[in-house]
Amino acid sequence: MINLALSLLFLPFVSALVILLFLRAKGNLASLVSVFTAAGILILSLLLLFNSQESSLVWNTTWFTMGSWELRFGILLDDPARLLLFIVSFVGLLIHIFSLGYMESDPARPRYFGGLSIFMFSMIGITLADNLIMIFVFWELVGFSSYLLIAHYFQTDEASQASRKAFIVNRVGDFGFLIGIVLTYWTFGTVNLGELADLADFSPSLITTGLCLALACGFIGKSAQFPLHVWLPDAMAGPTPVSALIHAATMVAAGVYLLIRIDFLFTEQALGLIAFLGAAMGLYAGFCALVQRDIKKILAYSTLSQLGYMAAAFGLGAPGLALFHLTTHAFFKALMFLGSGSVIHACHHEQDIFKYGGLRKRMPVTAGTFLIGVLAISGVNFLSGYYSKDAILLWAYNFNLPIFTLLYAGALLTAAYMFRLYFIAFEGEARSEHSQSAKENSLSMTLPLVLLAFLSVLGGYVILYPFNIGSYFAPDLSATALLPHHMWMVVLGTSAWIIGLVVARKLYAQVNQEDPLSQRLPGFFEICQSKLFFDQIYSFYVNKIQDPFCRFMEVMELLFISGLMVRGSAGVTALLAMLAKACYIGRVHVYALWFMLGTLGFIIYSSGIFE
Amino acid sequence: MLTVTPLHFLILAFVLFGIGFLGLLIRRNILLMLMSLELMLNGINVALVTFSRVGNNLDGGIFVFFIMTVAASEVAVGLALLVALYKKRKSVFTDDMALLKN
Amino acid sequence: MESYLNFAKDNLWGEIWPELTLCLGALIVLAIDLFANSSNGKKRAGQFAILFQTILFVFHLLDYLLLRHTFDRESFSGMLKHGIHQDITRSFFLLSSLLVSVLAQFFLHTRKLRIGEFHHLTMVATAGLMILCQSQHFIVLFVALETVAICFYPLVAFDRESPKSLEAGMKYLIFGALSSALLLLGIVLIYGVGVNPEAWGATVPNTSYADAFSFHAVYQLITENSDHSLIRTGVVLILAGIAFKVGAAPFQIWVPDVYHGAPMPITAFLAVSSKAAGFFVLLTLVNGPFSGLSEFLLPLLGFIATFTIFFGNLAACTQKNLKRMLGLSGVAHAGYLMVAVMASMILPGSSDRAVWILFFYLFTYLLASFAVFGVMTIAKVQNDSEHEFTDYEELLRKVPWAGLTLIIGIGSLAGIPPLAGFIGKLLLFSVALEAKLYLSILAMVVGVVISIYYYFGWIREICFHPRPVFEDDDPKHDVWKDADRVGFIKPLLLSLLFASILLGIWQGPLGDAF
Amino acid sequence: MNLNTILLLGSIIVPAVGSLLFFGGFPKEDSSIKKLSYFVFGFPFIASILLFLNFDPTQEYCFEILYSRMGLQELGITFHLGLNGVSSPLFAMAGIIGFAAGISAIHSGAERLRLYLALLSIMLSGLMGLFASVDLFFYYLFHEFALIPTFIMVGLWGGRDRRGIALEMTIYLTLGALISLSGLVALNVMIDAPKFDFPHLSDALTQVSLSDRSAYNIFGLLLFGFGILVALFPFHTWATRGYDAAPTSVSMLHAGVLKKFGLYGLIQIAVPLLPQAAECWSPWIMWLALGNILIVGFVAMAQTSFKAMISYGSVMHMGYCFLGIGVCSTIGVGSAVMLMCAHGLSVALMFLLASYVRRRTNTFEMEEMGGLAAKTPLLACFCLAATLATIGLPGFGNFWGEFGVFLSLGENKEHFTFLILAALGIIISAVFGLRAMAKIFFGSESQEFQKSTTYSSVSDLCKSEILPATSILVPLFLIGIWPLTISHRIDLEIGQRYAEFQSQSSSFKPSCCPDSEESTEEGNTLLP
Amino acid sequence: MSTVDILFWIFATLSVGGGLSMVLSRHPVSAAMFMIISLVGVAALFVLLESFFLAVLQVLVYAGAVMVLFLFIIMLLDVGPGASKINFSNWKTGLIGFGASCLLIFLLSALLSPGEDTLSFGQSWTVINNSTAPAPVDALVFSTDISAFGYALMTKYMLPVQISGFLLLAAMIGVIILSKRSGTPSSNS
Repeated sequence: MINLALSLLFLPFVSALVILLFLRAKGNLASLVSVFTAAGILILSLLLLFNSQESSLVWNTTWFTMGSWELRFGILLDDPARLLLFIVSFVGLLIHIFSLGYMESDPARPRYFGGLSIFMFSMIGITLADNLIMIFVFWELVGFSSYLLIAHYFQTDEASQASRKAFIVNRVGDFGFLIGIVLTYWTFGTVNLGELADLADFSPSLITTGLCLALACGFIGKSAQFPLHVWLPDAMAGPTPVSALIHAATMVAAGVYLLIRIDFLFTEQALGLIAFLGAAMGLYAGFCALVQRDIKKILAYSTLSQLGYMAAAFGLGAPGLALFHLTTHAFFKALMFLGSGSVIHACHHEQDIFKYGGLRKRMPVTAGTFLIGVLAISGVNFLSGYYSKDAILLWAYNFNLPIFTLLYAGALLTAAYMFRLYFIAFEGEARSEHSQSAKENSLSMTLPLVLLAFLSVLGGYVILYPFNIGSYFAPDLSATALLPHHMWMVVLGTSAWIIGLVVARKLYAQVNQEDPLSQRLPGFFEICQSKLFFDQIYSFYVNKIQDPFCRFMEVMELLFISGLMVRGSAGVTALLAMLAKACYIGRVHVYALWFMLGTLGFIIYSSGIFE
Repeated sequence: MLTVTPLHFLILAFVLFGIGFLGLLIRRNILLMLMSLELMLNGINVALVTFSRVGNNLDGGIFVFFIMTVAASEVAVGLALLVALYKKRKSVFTDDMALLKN
Repeated sequence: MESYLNFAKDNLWGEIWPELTLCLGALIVLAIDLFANSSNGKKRAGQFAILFQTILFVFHLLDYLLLRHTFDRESFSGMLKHGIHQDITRSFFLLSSLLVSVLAQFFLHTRKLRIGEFHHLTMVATAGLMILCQSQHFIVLFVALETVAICFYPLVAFDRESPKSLEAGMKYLIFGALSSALLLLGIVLIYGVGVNPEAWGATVPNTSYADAFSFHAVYQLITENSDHSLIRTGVVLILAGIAFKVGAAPFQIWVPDVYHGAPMPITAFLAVSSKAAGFFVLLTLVNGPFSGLSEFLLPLLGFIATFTIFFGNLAACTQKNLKRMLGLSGVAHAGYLMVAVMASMILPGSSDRAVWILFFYLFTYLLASFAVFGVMTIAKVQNDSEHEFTDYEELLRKVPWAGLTLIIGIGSLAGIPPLAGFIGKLLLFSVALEAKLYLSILAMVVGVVISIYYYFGWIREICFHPRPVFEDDDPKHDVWKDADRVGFIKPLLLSLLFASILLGIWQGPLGDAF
Repeated sequence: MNLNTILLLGSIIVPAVGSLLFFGGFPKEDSSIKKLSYFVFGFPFIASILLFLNFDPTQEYCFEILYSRMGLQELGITFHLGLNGVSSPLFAMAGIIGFAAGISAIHSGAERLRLYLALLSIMLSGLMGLFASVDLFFYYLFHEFALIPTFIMVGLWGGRDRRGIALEMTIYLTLGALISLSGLVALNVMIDAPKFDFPHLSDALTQVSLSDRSAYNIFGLLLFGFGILVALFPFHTWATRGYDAAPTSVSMLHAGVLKKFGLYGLIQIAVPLLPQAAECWSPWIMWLALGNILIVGFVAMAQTSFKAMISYGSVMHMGYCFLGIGVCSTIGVGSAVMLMCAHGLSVALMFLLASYVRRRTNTFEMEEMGGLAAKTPLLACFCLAATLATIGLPGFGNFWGEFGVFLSLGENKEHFTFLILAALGIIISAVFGLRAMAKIFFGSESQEFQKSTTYSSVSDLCKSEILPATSILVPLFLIGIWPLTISHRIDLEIGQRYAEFQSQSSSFKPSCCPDSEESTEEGNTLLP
Repeated sequence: MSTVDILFWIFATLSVGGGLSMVLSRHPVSAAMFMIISLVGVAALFVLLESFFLAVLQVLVYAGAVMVLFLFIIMLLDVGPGASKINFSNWKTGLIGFGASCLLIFLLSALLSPGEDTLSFGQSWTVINNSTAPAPVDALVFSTDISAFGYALMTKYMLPVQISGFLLLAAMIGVIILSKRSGTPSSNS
């Protein structure tokens, strides 16, 4: 059992090493190795999922010792872990397969597939880790692999900037996470999740808001929540399958997964704050997405918004719902990203949706599956998004009305911008040469789309999940089922996507190269376009505060330490040395004066004046 | 006036010593500096003889003998140096003897 | 008359056989020089002097190391004292004199100066130094001191064609005479109280020594009357005289000028033997006759040490002339050694560590100084007085062995591990710490750090690429031509280098003493 | 004398003998110079790794060699070599970096290569001896042994303004060395142990009680002396300027290995021998360490030259080691040792790679580079790995050290400020590290670079360049993924030395919660 | 006021006045003459102190030999007042030197003060006339007898006398070195 888990964990690691060390020049072989690794991961994880009959798998071994601190390398395969493992391995495989087609002509395929393998390794590590420090280790590693993959097209300044930004912003989150871990260790004496859960049950007084908020910083960074959300849209500079895998389906969701793993550490206030932040993010991202032109950025903001839903669900005390939404979101968001990848690939890396149009006829499979994704995310009844999102809305409606309001507004926007995307890109007439010449892609790219479309449709039916996988969100879902106002919610939910659809249809059915919103509601458009000036604020901070401060420090260092302290003491020495040198004028009688003064001094000393 | 005591001799000795030192300080002529040195040694000799006489001890007197020997040789060497230097610098003044300086 | 014979009954001339032999050798050298007609014959006088001193040195070492393990004893009515310390100082001076002779042989030959007289004076001076360090009587001390001084005056001015050399001799003479006048005044004051204590309000010591110049008598006098102002003045004046000898502040002022003008081997001789003699005498005095005044003298010595360290190092920093720089660095070394003297006063005992450490330090100083001065001797600088940094540019590349010797010598002077000089400084630190001389240690640390500037500034010139030379500069005289053809000096310097390194790593039985 | 002790002695003597041979001009042909230097630098490498593997953590000192007739009996100086849990990883590190520096020197194409190699092997010999010395005198001696060649090497083969910097560096370091020497000697004199090595000193301390005042003073001397040598905050300017100017191999050995001398001294000598004094000084240590992390970190961000940035970065990370020492707990100090090993390797690697970059672009100015990764993917890979190691990414040894230091800071509530401020360092270092990566390797090629004469001939790493880089990167990586290999021996060693602190720190509140003391104890009973 | 007193004051004035005039005189020859006066004065003081042998030596060695040497050199070098530019190069140094010297004399004289109360020198101021008295066993007693000097030098002070011999030899050789043209024939060219 445990060997299975360990080989699952280290398979991608070995694969990454093999690719990066030996297959740097052999693109085809590297991609095959990577894909087979992903397949192996899926097989192994399925074996693991269906063989583990115990409720959770626990295993560990000493990894690091220092005094009283003993860190153990351990595996904890419990309910949420099973689910995430399944998502990661399944979506991962599909994206690997998709990448085969998408990256076909890229000369740097080995690097790409090596990076994917590293990512798989670190993501599985996060999933299986049994203690916070181990999670932190893999946490940083996913950050690194994300950095690596965003920087895939490193020759462009955009990718180079974006990768750096992603890493550094994540580091800011990790800074809090790190402090949280340290506090946790000294509060509870352990960082092992199982032991922490026991301790938190036993003495709830140990739990403090500060501590759990510090831990939540990790989530904020990785899941790109307010105020550290700025990196995710920029991260779209990477290859599209990467965006699908990392920045939509799995890695950003890992933040939510982290929260779920440590949910017993959270206090009411902290949960409230997270819920509020999440809901606000859901709305804010929706506004941002509404005015984007870049297909991937729209999807990125949509991801932010959906992560906001998950956070809100978690904050409202329904981690199961959060995880459920995570699952369905993984399917349909991966689907849409891959769909956009398919479009981008077909349109020669054109990403502006206003340069598409009419793709439905040329790329029927992509368009169809994409539509399914759009419908799912908009919460169209009986698709997966409907179940997960409306469950969250219902829960919020029953427990916290302000948050519900925010989330509902977000839901309206979601439907609007999603349909906007669909209409502009796939309907109407082709608006550029690229889109005119677009053709449906090969099987390796369409097959994952179809599979994911199935899952996007069916992912909402809990009954379909094997017990081993779906057991974590089952209780929360059944609790939701018992809540009142079901019918009202159906009406509200349905009206939300219908309103969105209608508005989008009205606005965007016929468009040119210009965004119609910019003419109709220019003020609103400007505000949305500005994204509330976050990027400007950050770049103001970096360029106008941080850089001058660094230069100021450099000058201060030169002035005070190199100058005043080092050169200063050298200068004083030099001055005294000049003084001493000035004594040597070569005249005998002046030297004799020294003798005279010395003699006088000696005699005066002997008279005892100085005693 | 008081009766002369050994104290007078000693004070005289120190005065001679001091005058010698003064000569060394203010004179630029090496010849005179050498003479001043001799004067200092003379002062010491006076003191030594006084102490020797008062202490009723001959060692001091004998020391004077050695001091004279040494003084004479020093003067000899010093004058030889002076002559040699004079040949080079055509001067016996310390002002012209300041090649060695910074 | 018979009653006087009592005084002569322990005139044991055998006890000072090395000095006597050395003087005899000096006379023979003079004789050879006198009767030699050719320049080759004159050269032979020098060769004889070197050979003679080598044999004497070896034989002296054998004598006291193997034949007669020395014990403390006195002779000449208590005027001289012989013992292990004295034997070590004798070996020290013999070794130093031998090295001076070897360097001088080369130096005199290349500069075409007189050979016989030089060796004669060196040997007589060495004999005087050896007597000086054994003396237990102020008259002997004075006479020996003056013998040394009278030998040094002409030696410093040896190059009579060089006005600088003559000027240095003149300055040395004037200040030497002045300092001996101060020393004499001090002796006289102590003598005055000693012969007639009641007259000066001093307690009559219960002494068996009737001779007021004798160190024993002075010791008892001072122990009895440690706060008598006449005695105190006498003591500080004697210290002033010795401070001149060792080049300690405020009587250090003559040092760079004299070093600057003196011929190179004599600079080395002054730097090593003369200074060491001063310290040996100082040790004898402060631990012997003046030990009753330790309390009174320590602050004064502490001031002298600190002032000397700072002044020497600071003034050395700005020097462009290497001989002046070395002179001033020697002043700084005198300051360090003064700390050892203080430590020996605080930690009494006849063979206490501080004294051994001082010996060791001086010995390492000897090795390093002769390495440095040796290389400087073989540099064919046009004017012997004007060794500049630029003359040593890239020496390591031009003449590797000389460069290495110079670097090791400078490093040892600077106290860089793993060279002998470092061990000396380490021991000095440890003994100063033991004596709780914290302020002096601070001064030493600062001093050593400052000294790195000029020592390594020189090493920098030796190792690194020279500064760019501009077209309009005069072509430089090649200082290092034929630097390999120096005969016996090369193995000698290399053995000094080897000794400096070896002593830095392995002190072996020598270390037992510390 | 068994094989292990021969290896230990050999790893010191082989480079020394090698340097004598180089000085003496023994191998005439270039090829045999290369062969000899491979042997001279390779032997300590292999020997140190073998010794690392053969190490037996149950003994106090492994592979001991003792020769007591070195002289200076009063000071108790003996020639005493041996390795313990702290020194064996550092010893291995010295061997590894020495090898890499040596190989890079052989292929550096420096003028007067023979002299270069001779000086470098002296340095290596000193470094190997430094960590193998049990006797404190030889510990110091070997340090200087390694230090002196740096002066000459910086002056001869250094970069801009080398003459001045070489002198400044030497003066500064001599000051530090002298202060620490007086501290060591004071310790020796005051404790008056029969031998001047650590075990004897600590034995003697149990009998002689040092007054608080003198312990405080001695610790202060050791702290500031060693602090200057390690580039503790206000005394760091020599390091940043010096490394910037020094030739690659010297920067590698100095920043990587030699600078650990002071920390090693504090950890092995000062803190365990003078625990109370260490407690008193610990606020000083920690504030100054913060200076290193924050102030030097910010200055590093302002650098435009790649090598200068690495220099500042290396000084900045020293702050973490000091913080760990300032905490005075097993976790803190042990992690500091861990970090020392990893930092040494990563910094050496950075300097090595910087020289490779320079070889291709003829400049260190980051503004004049760009897009290098397209031409030299392998170099970019190495550089990325090294940068990430430096900024403490898990998977490299640095992470464990830094994390451990953070963890140790959390133990005491009073250190919370330090924890927060120090943890800011992980962001700072990420900022400047990644900025450098982006400027040099990513983005489009700069015009200066395209115009430069070497542009057309830029090629990826060759074998002789890969070898040293790999030999550093692999151990760094191995420590990172399986830290237990060195952490348990550090733990054993430090655990013994710092047992006293352990008992003291139990009197501290173990957690950040005011009422947590009892509940933690209760909580511990719950653990399996 | 006894004869001795009067003689003391006369000779004290002679020696101090001679010394001062020497220091302050312009012409080297006159300086040398004043010096001789001073030295003779000191010799006379030696007589007053009953050190007749030393007085004789003083006159012979100093006044006779050394000062003649000085005069000889002055004549040889032909340094007259014309050659002497200024005696006090500047008055400041002169003033400092004068002040310092006075301070030195004052300090040294002040040192003697503790003796004044207890000391009555008159008691020990007896004329010693024991020229034939045997020397004591353990100390050399002051004697006016020249033979006492001789015996002491040849017995107790044999070693210093021998050293002085070498001292004189060294001085002689030194003077030769400095005065004679270079000994090696080759350097004559």
